[in-house]
Order: sequence, then structure tokens, then C-alpha cells
Amino acid sequence: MNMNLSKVMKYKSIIGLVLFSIIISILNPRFLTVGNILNILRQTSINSIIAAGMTFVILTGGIDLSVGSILALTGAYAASMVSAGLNPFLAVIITLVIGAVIGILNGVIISKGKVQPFIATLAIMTFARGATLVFTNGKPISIGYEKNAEIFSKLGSGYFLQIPIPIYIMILVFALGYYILKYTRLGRYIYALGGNEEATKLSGISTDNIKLYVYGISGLLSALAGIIITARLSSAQPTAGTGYELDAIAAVVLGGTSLAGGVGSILGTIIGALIIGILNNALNLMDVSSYYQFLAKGLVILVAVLLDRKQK
Amino acid sequence: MNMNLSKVMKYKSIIGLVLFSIIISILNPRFLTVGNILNILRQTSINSIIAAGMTFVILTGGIDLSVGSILALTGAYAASMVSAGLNPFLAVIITLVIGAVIGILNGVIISKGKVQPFIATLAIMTFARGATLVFTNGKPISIGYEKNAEIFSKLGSGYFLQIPIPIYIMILVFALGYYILKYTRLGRYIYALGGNEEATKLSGISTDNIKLYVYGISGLLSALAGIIITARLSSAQPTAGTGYELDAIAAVVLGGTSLAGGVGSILGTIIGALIIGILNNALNLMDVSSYYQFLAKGLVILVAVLLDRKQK
Amino acid sequence: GCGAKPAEDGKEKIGLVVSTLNNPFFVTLKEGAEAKAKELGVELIVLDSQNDPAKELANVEDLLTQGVSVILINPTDSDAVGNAIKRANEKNVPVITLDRGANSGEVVTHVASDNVAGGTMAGEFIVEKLGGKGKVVELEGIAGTSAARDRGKGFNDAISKSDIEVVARQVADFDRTKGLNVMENILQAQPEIDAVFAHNDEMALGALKAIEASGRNIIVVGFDATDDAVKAVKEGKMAATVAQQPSLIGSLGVENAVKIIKGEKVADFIPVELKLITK
Amino acid sequence: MNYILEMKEITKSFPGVLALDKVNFRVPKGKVMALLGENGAGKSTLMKILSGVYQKTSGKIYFKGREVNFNSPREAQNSGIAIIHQELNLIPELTIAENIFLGREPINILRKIDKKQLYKRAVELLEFLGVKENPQKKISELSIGKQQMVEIAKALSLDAEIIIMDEPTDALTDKETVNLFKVINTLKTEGKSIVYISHRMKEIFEICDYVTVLRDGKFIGEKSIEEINEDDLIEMMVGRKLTEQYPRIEINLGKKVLEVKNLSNELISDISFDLYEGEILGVAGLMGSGRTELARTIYGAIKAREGEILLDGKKLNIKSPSDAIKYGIAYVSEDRKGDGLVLGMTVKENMSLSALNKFTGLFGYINKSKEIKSSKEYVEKISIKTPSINQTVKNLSGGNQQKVSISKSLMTKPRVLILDEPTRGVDVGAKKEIYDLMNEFKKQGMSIIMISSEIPEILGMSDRILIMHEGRLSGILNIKDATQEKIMKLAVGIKEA
Ligand SMILES: Nc1ncnc2c1ncn2[C@@H]1O[C@H](COP(=O)(O)OP(=O)(O)OP(=O)(O)O)[C@@H](O)[C@H]1O
Ligand SMILES: Nc1ncnc2c1ncn2[C@@H]1O[C@H](COP(=O)(O)OP(=O)(O)OP(=O)(O)O)[C@@H](O)[C@H]1O
Ligand SMILES: O[C@@H]1[C@H](O)[C@H](O)CO[C@H]1O
Ligand SMILES: [Mg+2]
Ligand SMILES: [Mg+2]
Repeated sequence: MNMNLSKVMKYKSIIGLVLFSIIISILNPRFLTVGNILNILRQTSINSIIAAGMTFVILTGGIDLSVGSILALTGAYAASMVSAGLNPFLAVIITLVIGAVIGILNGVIISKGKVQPFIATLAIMTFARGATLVFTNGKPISIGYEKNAEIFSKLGSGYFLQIPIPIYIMILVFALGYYILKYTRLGRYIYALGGNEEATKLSGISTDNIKLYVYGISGLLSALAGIIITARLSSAQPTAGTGYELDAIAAVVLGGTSLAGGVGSILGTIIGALIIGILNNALNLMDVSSYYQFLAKGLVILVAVLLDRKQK
Repeated sequence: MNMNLSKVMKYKSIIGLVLFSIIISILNPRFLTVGNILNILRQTSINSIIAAGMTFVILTGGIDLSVGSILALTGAYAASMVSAGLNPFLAVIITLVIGAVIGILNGVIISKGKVQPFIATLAIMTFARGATLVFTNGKPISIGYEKNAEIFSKLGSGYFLQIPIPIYIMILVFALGYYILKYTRLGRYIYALGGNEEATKLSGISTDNIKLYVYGISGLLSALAGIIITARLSSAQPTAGTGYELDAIAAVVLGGTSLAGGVGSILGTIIGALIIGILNNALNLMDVSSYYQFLAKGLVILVAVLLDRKQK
Repeated sequence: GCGAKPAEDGKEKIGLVVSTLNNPFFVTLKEGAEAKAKELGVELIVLDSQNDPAKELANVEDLLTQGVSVILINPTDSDAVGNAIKRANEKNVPVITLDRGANSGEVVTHVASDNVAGGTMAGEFIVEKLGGKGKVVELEGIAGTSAARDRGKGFNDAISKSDIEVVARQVADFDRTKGLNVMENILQAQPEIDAVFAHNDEMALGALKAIEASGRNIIVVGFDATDDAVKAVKEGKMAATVAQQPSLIGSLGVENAVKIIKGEKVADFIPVELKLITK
Repeated sequence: MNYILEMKEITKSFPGVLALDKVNFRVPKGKVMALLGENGAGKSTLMKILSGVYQKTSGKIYFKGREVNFNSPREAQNSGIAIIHQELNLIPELTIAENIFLGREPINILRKIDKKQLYKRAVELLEFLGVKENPQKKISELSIGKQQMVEIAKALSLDAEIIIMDEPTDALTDKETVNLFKVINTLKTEGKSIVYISHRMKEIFEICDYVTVLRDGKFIGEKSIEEINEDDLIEMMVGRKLTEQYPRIEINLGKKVLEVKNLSNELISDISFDLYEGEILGVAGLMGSGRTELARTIYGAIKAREGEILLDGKKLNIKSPSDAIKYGIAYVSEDRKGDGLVLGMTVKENMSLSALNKFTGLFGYINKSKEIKSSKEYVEKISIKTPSINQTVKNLSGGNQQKVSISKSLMTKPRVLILDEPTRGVDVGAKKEIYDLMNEFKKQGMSIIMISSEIPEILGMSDRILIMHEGRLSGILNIKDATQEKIMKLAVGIKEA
């Protein structure tokens, strides 16, 4: 019963996605070309990677508003390290660690400080944006034109077997995320924590540690997205990532994960992110005026959740 | 026991606020002048009025992300009505009704559609922003220079007994809000709904109706803030209110209301809004660079909630 | 009154309210102003409106509380800034607008480049490059800002006299990442594009990334002449950018503020030269 | 005697409440120690201290001869102390097996959870407890009784040396209770010790070896079960003599008040019965037989697909609980924590929640002095143990919470009162008070539907008994003809003429 239900749910969103795509491809034949599909996937990679981390957080019943600011801050660090001539591999590692550390800081404030996730990550969001502005002095940081910069930029703009690198990264992130959530203790505890925090604690599980993990993962993946975005543009923007938290949360919720925690799957999230990505792409392809794009986006989000919501 | 505790809590934030103000006034003697205090109160009025509505919503365990967009849309309608020569009194009434109706729409989607508040109001936020851009065609709307515009603008820029009008409006809103939450049946139901929705339903209360009320109130107060902001600027901006939802939520939470619902008070909210308002003003007075202002704000929010959090 | 009163330490205080400090253009403008203030020995208080006119109004009020002698405003919006200026007028504090003008309130002088003219410059350059016909894409700035409006107006006026057709017009919020994504999508939709005009260099550089990846040959014209953009023009990646001189706008602003304090007369419009930068 | 556990002079104070005052408690190895006392006596608090949930204010704990102090549930678990809490603590969206082994999942070398092992061991445990249920089923799909069995399985899976059971049979019917007692006996033979908390006297004499009694947070005494009888035990608990458990009063049935005709939906089918003025109609049935669903359908909390409800011969249109309340039908939930009470609100606010219309004037203004007066009245009438009517309900003991929940419905002054397991978790003294209250309302002409899993209670209080089986009505007995045996037969679906 349980398995069937969630299967049908999954199919439902996939069916919705497919129907939606068919309609668009009728309206615009260029939509369903290999080139455009790779294009959509590459564009979706940023939001979906952030949303993957957000899924972990939301499954515990939390929320992470700081993702966009972490993306900007880590992107700026990455760009400055690369432009200073650092080995790109090392720069990536350091950047990811910074992201994870900021994420863990979120986790500490929430678990040890007993601050509500919304407000803790809002504070860190504001703080990290300030740190980015101070660090960049409000100006973009170019990664430079050296050999190492070239290698680094491949992470965003490169191809392997004609498929853009960010797509591989995205697939890897979701495969790993799926494994953790489905097959490991950590995954089980994340669902448990989201389902009933008291009961999880009484089962002898350290819920504090789980919080450190999920916010750490979210920070790490925000940094990964920051790396990709910086590599794509060969430059880091101080305003990067503004408002990305809402897109990521929307992807997670469109994917059927409940903001109350305890229910959902990371595969749903990638579908949610694709819905948003396809929508953006399609509206652009059809040259819909940006004003009406807002209207369309609001409507699609609403219709999607209304279709997807659970029967009471 | 319970009452004592909440009294101490209230005192704690007020004491914090007072201490904070004393420190600032030592650093900058201009801070504690009558002129500047009125200045702060007037500046705080917008955020605090929105936050008052947000308090109703959050007490039920919901959230309203659409406040900023509603502010922009209603502000634009108000400006266009006034510039078309409509009686300013009528324009205000119509605008408030529009705000309430959009808010009730939020409530309908959440209660009848069983959509999570975060995502429902995110959709309406996006939609209303689109509607504002379409309506204004992306351009600001001036209220014009006729007699009625002059009267209308008094709502934002006028004085009565040397005190700015928006301050009276703010006080009225909080007095009414306090009365409703503390002394009326609706108020009691709002706390009950936030405390335990199932139990409230089983007690024979229509939780759907309460949701219509709180989102309606939030929409109405967003429109009121939209009127004040439009009157202050004598013009409505299509981008007005962007990000205001976060400031309002921060004010509510700083005021000790739990995002989980059921616990908190509207008097806390005004203290929360004042903390934010004083912070903005003080950082400006002390000539802190805007980048460092972000850092300071992030820190103050954090410290304030850490001090205020309940003992586990 | 509380107008031209010297600060406690004897230094004159001047306030500068900037629309946003998240954009390199305004950072440079601010830096120009700061350098000049240092040179002339006045104290400059810089406040950031974060693109929000309500915050702008609050900033002006806070400056008046501080007792500044002159206020320099770079408005978030030419209409909305009016009441902020009026507030300063009430307190007899002189106001200078920078980069974007004000539609109401009394302003002593306006220091700016002409955005409509800049848009026209870009349009005429593209008309010339394409020989009077072709398909162009316009990447617009933040909806509702005067810069986006004015540049769009100048540009479209310029090309309306030719056979050039705008095949796509999309907002990318003056943002580089959005410029990249929007351009990628447009490239998918439009088999034929000859040129792109972006309302600023940030979007132009984003679009350039998308175009480079597609391997197509498209002329890109930006606005602002930021360091990155000028480099791209010199390398032949971008065709042109309309150079504003933000640093000069800032420093002229402070210079004239000091003149006003000293009681000297200043012109009511101080134009700052615009230049088309090409290879 | 070999004592595996000794707690000495344990004191625990909460803000404004001294919950435990120098309490002594010990458990002999391989025996069952009952822990008894009225609601709010401090039983759960003492056990929460033992299991690492709360920290004691003062006192000493010796476990296997060594002094210990558990800072977290995990520490207590690791030392060999398992607890079944009074309130359910399960993760609704996880499966039975996942809940049983939460925090102790078997994993393989890749840190992957070994699902085969997990389900295999869950099946074994469930079999041991005599529960027929697929361990892959989600908790949210189980009835409260089954959930309670999962809690028991979870505690057993720890293989602990002391197992604390805080009112484990509270949500169980006789069949499961019998199974549980078998399990307890097996555990004893394995040398395990058990702490058993219950308000059901019968059970105490059936399964326990010793009893410890608390009253008002103080240690009253410890006795061997052989040296004490029920009446003395009750006297130890409540401090006075108490007799006649079920004070049923005979009345002449009045006119027909409520008529239920062919009521059906997903969980109940085709149910018809009448209810008379001044009547108490008992509703019996096995766990999951649909009694709660029937009550909630009448109350409008669950949609009826077919059928009708008549009051005084007039057809009612009940679409929601608020309609039901308007017609004078009230319902007291079986799940006070889940949907009976708003735990974060005060006693007063919970009590008046359903009846707030009675206290409101113009513009919804609440007349607080009226509200306070009425709340105080109920606190006195059914002896709710609370420092004040402004105490948060969360801080009351379970039984006192139950009384607040009943008061809430009574305040609406209903004509028809539906009580779903009204004395679940209520101590003997308070039970009597609730029964007296039911009788008082009965005399005033109120009609009561009382769902209960305690057959003695059903037999002791009802005028007629309605028995359900798998969502259907399997019989209605007059009290004169009813016996435990007849009820059980109908409950398992055996119909006789
Ligand atoms: N967290 C708390 N805060 C304040 N008071 C509490 C708290 N927990 C329990 N109490 C109080 O401590 C006393 C003992 O409560 P406890 O739950 O141990 O009773 P109990 O004997 O288990 O009763 P029951 O039979 O009703 O379950 C009660 O007066 C209760 O109100
Ligand atoms: N949330 C739910 N999901 C799935 N099945 C449920 C749910 N709630 C109840 N049921 C099932 O509905 C049937 C009737 O349950 P109900 O609660 O009415 O029984 P009951 O006779 O009151 O027993 P109990 O002693 O458990 O209260 C049972 O088979 C139960 O398992
Ligand atoms: O002139 C400036 C710059 O071009 C900037 O890039 C956007 O805002 C405009 O006002
Ligand atoms: Mg107890
Ligand atoms: Mg039941």
C-alpha cells in the first residue's frame, strides 16, 4: 500500500512533467532538440544541486535560507583563489570545506542554540551576504586567464562525451543523496527526526548531530553550486544567488516533500527542479514578456502543488 | 506561573531594547532626540504594520511570503486611483479591500486547497509581482499633484500634533491587534489552531474560516503598508516591498513568537520591529558602511534570538 | 536652521545615498566620491538604499538627523525620490542628484550621463555594424528602473529608423548569471541573431559566455565600461560598450557639494561625457 | 533479596511543582514491581528520571550495586534500561520494523542498512508478542492499540535488564493484554525485572509481585502483593476508603433522543441504533472495530457517505463538529494528546474552547470572569489536580489532562455526550468521580454514548451495550442480559439469536 502510493505519486509528477513538455514542444518545436535538453539540464544543475541539499534539511523539518549567500561567498573565495594561481583542485576542496563549515555553523546555532531554523539561517544569510560584499568590495572577481583558471572553468563550461560537466556533477549528487537517504542510518534518522523529533530523541539518537549533518550537507552543496556558477561565468558576482533559496524550496516542495518534514524523496526534488527549469526555458523560448513570466510561474507552482497534494 | 514567565519574557526583550538604545545614544548623542525617535517610529511603521499581520498568520503556524508583492500591487492600484482623481478616502477603502481579498485568496488555497502556506503564498507572491509589473508596465506610478493626491500623501507624510500620521496608524493597528488576540474569540481560536489544529477542529471550530481571517488580515495590513509607502513617496514602485516578508518575519520572531504557531504576542512584534528599525537607524547614524551593516544585522538577529529563546 | 552647520570636529559632513552598492558601477561611483572627499577634507557619509525607495527615504531622514550640509542622491527611481528630496528641502539642506534624475523636489544640480543618449549610441553603433538590417536581442535591466527604461528607449528609437528587428526582448535584471541563462535560452529559440544589446555590462558578459559556448557569431554591445567589459572589448570578444564615467560622476558630485557649502554658484546640470568604447 | 535497582530519596521539582519528594523505589531482580498512585502522583516522572529523560533534582540511583546517573535516553538504554512511555512515541511515516529498531538498525560493511535482517528480527518480535501485522506497514496506518504493541516490541528489542511499562495496557483490549502478560512471565523466567504502572487493579493482582505506592510525590509504602488486598491498596493510593467501583444508577428510560439510521462510510457500514434520554449506551468491540469511527461520524469529524441522524425525530444535517455542537452533540476524543487538547494552552483555555460562544459578547469579546468562574467550577467538580486554571495543560499528569478534555465537552452542555475511552489513564479515585459525574448528567436527562475497551466498565455503567465487529454492528444487549462472555462473542463476530 505504502510503496504503491508513493510510486503512484512519483509517476504522477513524472506524468505531469512529460505532459507539460509535450505541450511546450508542440508550441515550440525547438524545445525538444538535444541541444536544448542539454541546455535545460545544465541550467537546472545549479538549482537542483542546491535543492538536493535543501531536501535533506527540509526532510528534518528545517529550512535553509542561507544557501544563496553561501553560494555567493564561496564562489567569491573560489574565484580569488583561482585568480591567485592556486591549483584548481585544491581551490575546489577548500571551497567545499568552507561551505560545509558555514552549513555546520547553521546546524550548531539551530541544535545547540535552539534557534528556529528559519531565523538562524536568515541571520547567516544576511551575515554571509555582508561577508561577500566586504570580501569582493561589491565588484565581481574574475578567475583570470591562467592555465589553472582554464581548468577550473571546465567545471562549469566543459564537456565530456558531448555532455556538459555540470550535468555529471548533478547526477552524482543525486545518486549519492538517494543512497544516503534510502540506505543508510543517517538517512533513516533524517526521516525520523522530521517525523517526530521527541520520539527520535527518546530512541537514543542524537538529533543534534543529525542537524549538523543536514545543514553541513546543504552548505557543502551550496558551495558546489557556487563553484559551478563561478566556473560557468569565469567570474564570481557579489550578488550571486540572491533569491535562490526560494527556487530551491519550490523545487523540493514541487517534488512532493513536505515542509513539515519526515515525508518526501530526493528524486522528487530533481523533478521539481526540472519543472522550474523547463518553465524558465520555455517562457524564454516563447519570448513571453518577463512580466507575464511571473504570472505564469506563480500559476504553474500553484497548479503543480494542487495536483500533487495528498488527499486529506 | 505561566503569566509570570511570559511577563519576564516581555520584560527581557524590552530591557534588551532599552540597553541597546542606551549604548547607541552614548555612541551617538543625536540618536536620542525627539526628532530622531519620531523618525525611527515613522520608518518602522511600514515593517511593523506588515509584521502585525504576519503575527496573526504565524500564530496559526502559517507563514505569508506574499506581503511584499501585495504591498506593491495595492500600492500601484492606490496610486493609479488617486492619480485618476478618485476621492482619497474611497481609494484607501478600495485598496484595503483588494489587499484583504488577495489575502483571503491565500487563505482559500491553504485551507480548501490544502496547500502548505509557504508554497501557496510563494505562488501568490510571484503572481502578484507579475500582476504589478503588468499593471504598471514596469514603471512607477505617480499619484499626481491634484488636491486629492495632496490629501492622500498626508497618510504618509502628514503630521498631527507634530507627530507623523503613520505613527498613529501603527499604534491603532497594534492596539486593535492586541485587542483581537487577547480578548476575542477569534484570537483564542488563532492560538488554538497554532497549538493543535486537529484538536481545534474537533472542538467544533472551523479552522478553515480562521485561516481565511488571518491571511485576510495579513493581506489587508499589507495593503495598508502599501498605502503608507505610496503616500510617503507620492509614487508607487513596481519593485516595492521586495524582501519585506523576511523583515516582517524577523520582527515577529524577534518578538518571541514561535514559527511553529500557538505561542507569542503582538506586543513582542512591535518590539521586534523596533529592534530592526533602531538597528537600521543606528548603523546609519554611526556611518557604518552598508556592507558591514549586513554583518551587524545578521549578528544582532542572532544574538537577539539567542538571548530570547526559551529554556528547553 | 539645521542646514549648513559644521560637524562637531569642525569637518563639513556630506551625505551620499546610493541606490545600491551591489553593482560595480555604483561602487566605482562611491569610490570616486570618497577620493574627492578625502582630497577636499570633508566627511562623507555613504548610505545604501538597496534598490528600495522606502529605504532611500529613510536614509535621507537619517542623514538629516545627522546634520549633513549637503545630500548627494543617486536615486533608485526618479519619481519615488521626490519626497526624500522634499524632506531635505524642508530642512534647507541642498540636494544634488547623481546618475539618475529626480522628477520632483528642488535639486541644486544634476550630475549624470544621459542614459537615453547612451542607448541611442549603442543602437546607432549596431545599425552601422549590421548595415541597417538584421535581428537583434535586447537584454533589459531591472524592470522599473529608469536606467533600463531610458536605455531601452534610446536604443529602440535609434534602430526604429532601420530595418533591424528585435527578435527577443528579455529582462535579465542587470545580473550576469541571469544574462547567461536568458541568452542560452534565446539562442535555442532563435536560429538567427546578429547582435545583442544589453542594458549593462554584467548582462552583456553573461550573454557573451552563452554565445561563446554556442560557437555562433554575434555582436555584443554593453553599457558601463566596467573593467571586465573593457578587457573583453580589447580582446575583440565584445564589440563595444558605452562608457559612463561613474568615478567622475561621484567626484564631480562632491566637488560641487563643497562649492555649494562655500556659497559658490553651480550650474544646474553637469553632464558627464559618454563614450562608445570599441576595439 | 537481590535488588537490581535502588532509587533513594529522589526529589524532582518543576517550576512551581514539587513532583517528587524524597521518593524511595527499588526493583527486585526477576520480579515485577508495580508502581501505583493517583494521577499526578509522580510515577511517570520517577521513571523518566530513571530512563534519562529528566534529570533528578537530588537523590541517588543504584543500578546493579553501582551508583549511576543517566544524562540521556541513550545512556540508560546502553546500561540495560528500556522504557515504554505512557504516551506513544513513534514516527508515523516509518514502518513498524524501522520504528522498532530506530537508532539500532543492523548495517552491513558498506554502512548500508541490512533490510533483510531488520524485517526478519521484526517478524520474530511481533510473533513473540502475538501481533499479526506486516512489519513493512507504516505506523500511521495502525490503530492506537497496534501502535502500543509496536512500542512494546521496541522496548523488548533492546534486550534490557529492566523494562519499565508505563500504562502499557491503556490502549489494549483484553486479547492483547493476555498476550502481554504471557510475555512478561517469559521475561521473568529469563531473569529480567519489570516495573509495571497501571490504574487497572485487576492487572496488578494478576501480574505483579510487589507494589510501591506514591501519593502527591511522596513514597507511601512498598508491599508484597500477597500481603495486601485491593481495598487496602486503593486506600494507600487515595488516602481514604473507596468502595463500589461502578455506581450505576437505574433510571426509567425517557423518550427517544437520537436515532442513527444506516450510517455508512469507508470504515463503518450500515449502523442503526437509538438513544434515549438519560441513557448510557456502552459501545464495545475489539481494537480497530470501528467504534471511534462511528463516534466521529456522528460528530461530523468524518464524512458519512450514507445514512441519517435524527434528533427528537428531526433529521440533522451535520457536516462538521461545529454543527454537531450546535445540535447539542459533544465528543471527547480517545487521544487527548493528538487531537483532544491543545497542550500548549492553559487548563481554562482548553476547557472553554468548545463552548466559547457561551462566554462571548459583542464583537466576539470574551467575558473572562464568566470563563474563569466556569472553569473553576469544573476543576472542583471533578477534582482536577492543577496548581491553577492558568497552568499549561502539557504540565498536568495524564489523568488530569483527561479530565480537562472531558470538561471541555461538558461545558457545551450537550444533550448527547459521546465519550471515547473516557477513563483511559485515569486513576481509581478519579474514575469514580467521572462515573459520578456521568450519573449526575444522566439524572438530568443527558444521553451518553460511552466507548470503552474495559468490559467491566461497560458492564458496570451502561444501560444497554452496542457491540461492533469489523465496522458493523454485531449486536445490542440489554444490561440485564449482558455478560462478559456474550459481549466477547459478539465482538469477535459470532452472532447468536
Ligand atoms: N514538564 C513538567 N513541568 C511541570 N510540571 C510537571 C511536568 N511534568 C510533570 N509535572 C507535574 O508533576 C507531577 C507528577 O506528574 P507525573 O506525570 O509523574 O504523574 P503520574 O503519576 O505519571 O500521573 P498519571 O497517572 O496521570 O500518568 C504532576 O503534578 C504534574 O503536573
Ligand atoms: N489513520 C488511519 N489509517 C489507516 N487505517 C486507520 C487509521 N485510523 C484507523 N484506521 C483503521 O480503521 C479501523 C477502525 O479504527 P477505529 O479507531 O475506529 O477503531 P476502534 O474500534 O475505535 O479501536 P481503537 O481501540 O483502536 O480505538 C481499524 O481497522 C483501524 O486500523
Ligand atoms: O547607470 C547604472 C549602471 O548602468 C548599472 O549597471 C545599472 O544601473 C544604472 O543606473
Ligand atoms: Mg504518568
Ligand atoms: Mg477507538
